[in-house]
Amino acid sequence: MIEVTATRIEPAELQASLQDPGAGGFCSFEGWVRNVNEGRAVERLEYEAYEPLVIAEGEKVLAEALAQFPYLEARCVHRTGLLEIGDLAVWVGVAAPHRDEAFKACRYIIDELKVRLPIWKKEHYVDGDSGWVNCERCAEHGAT
Amino acid sequence: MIEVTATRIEPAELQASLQDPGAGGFCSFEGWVRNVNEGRAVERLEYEAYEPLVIAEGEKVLAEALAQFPYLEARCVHRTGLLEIGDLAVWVGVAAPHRDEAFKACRYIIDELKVRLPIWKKEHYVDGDSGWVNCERCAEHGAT
Amino acid sequence: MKTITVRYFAMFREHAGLGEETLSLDVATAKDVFEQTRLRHGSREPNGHCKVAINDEMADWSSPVADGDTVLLFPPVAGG
Amino acid sequence: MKTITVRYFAMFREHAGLGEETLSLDVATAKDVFEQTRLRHGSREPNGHCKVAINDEMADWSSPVADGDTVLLFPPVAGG
Repeated sequence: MIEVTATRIEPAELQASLQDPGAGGFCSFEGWVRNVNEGRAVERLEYEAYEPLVIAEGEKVLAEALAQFPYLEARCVHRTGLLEIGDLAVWVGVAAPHRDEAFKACRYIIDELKVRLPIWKKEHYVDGDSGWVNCERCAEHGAT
Repeated sequence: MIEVTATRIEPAELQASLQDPGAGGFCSFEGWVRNVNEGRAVERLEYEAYEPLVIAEGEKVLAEALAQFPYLEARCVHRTGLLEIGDLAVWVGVAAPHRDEAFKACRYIIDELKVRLPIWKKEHYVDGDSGWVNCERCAEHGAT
Repeated sequence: MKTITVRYFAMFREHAGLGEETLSLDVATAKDVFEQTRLRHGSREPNGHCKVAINDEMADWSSPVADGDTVLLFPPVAGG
Repeated sequence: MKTITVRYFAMFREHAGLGEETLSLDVATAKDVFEQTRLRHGSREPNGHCKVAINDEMADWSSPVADGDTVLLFPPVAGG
């Protein structure tokens, strides 16, 4: 199950929903807003998401993870809107019979989500400048 | 930092203590008491730990992880005493600049803790029997 | 000519100054839509970093577009 | 003869019926202590699954023991 939310993510509640008596291992990943990116001091971040396709593509990713690493339950939530340093941007949790599947499924899910979901991140720098992450790189590619 | 506790582990508090403005990725692992092990229905678990060496050996493991996967903060807590199905037996959390270090350090820590720390687990089965996990195997080895 | 609704996201939307517009275009594929709206979205060419969807389904740049389709132009994604 | 305090843990403690005892033993190494307390701890021989500590420091089976040392006999560990 994958969700997009404009309000604070609550890991404790999400995690409680994954409880399963057959689960021996639980792995979670959290993406936190960092104060620096590629050498520039970051003041805050803004996330934009196109929800219908975040959900559709996210469910595909969860199904792919399940096919490879049989987990019992997995959930993912991604924030939108303005986030401050230390805020939780994305949460992925996986409960599985054993820790190996829990770690591998969790890693697969976050790795795929980052490159496949229509979510964009705008960094607001301490120096007052701002920029969409990776888009500069896209423009550079386009120019060559 | 590694701890042993006879009372309920509280992940939210532990995790909050790892917050760092330079951290972009946080990975946690939780070991939950599962209702079955090697085909036998488990009713509850009992953990015994020899705390002085759990701490000493655990700190070595954390230092080894830090040397390989530069993380910012890591904590581990292991329960002792009687645990029921679904209870949290061990918690490992790692905050790092990027997710790759967070995942790898967390995995390294739990893998090493499980085989190096003087902690023992006694399973109480639904059929009324009980046994120390792995000790039967030890005795088998001894017999051959 | 086909009537195509084009939606711009993130950097593309900011560059275009609008999120959506309906245009009459002489196009066969998603790539044609991308190229003919360059002045709007500001990206030089579709490459591996950009993505496209047609009528809320992820698509390829070579996917055909039909009269009445909605084409969503996605700049490089950066979740997490 | 050396005066050695031997501590038994988990399965070993249950088998011995006590957690600690002080014995007079003719021993040179941790392995000798393990062997001479077999009837107490119940394990047939030290193998890769069992561990030993001397005076609260992890040790090897070949580590020497001195008069007055405390030897901790650990059955196979199973944390997590």
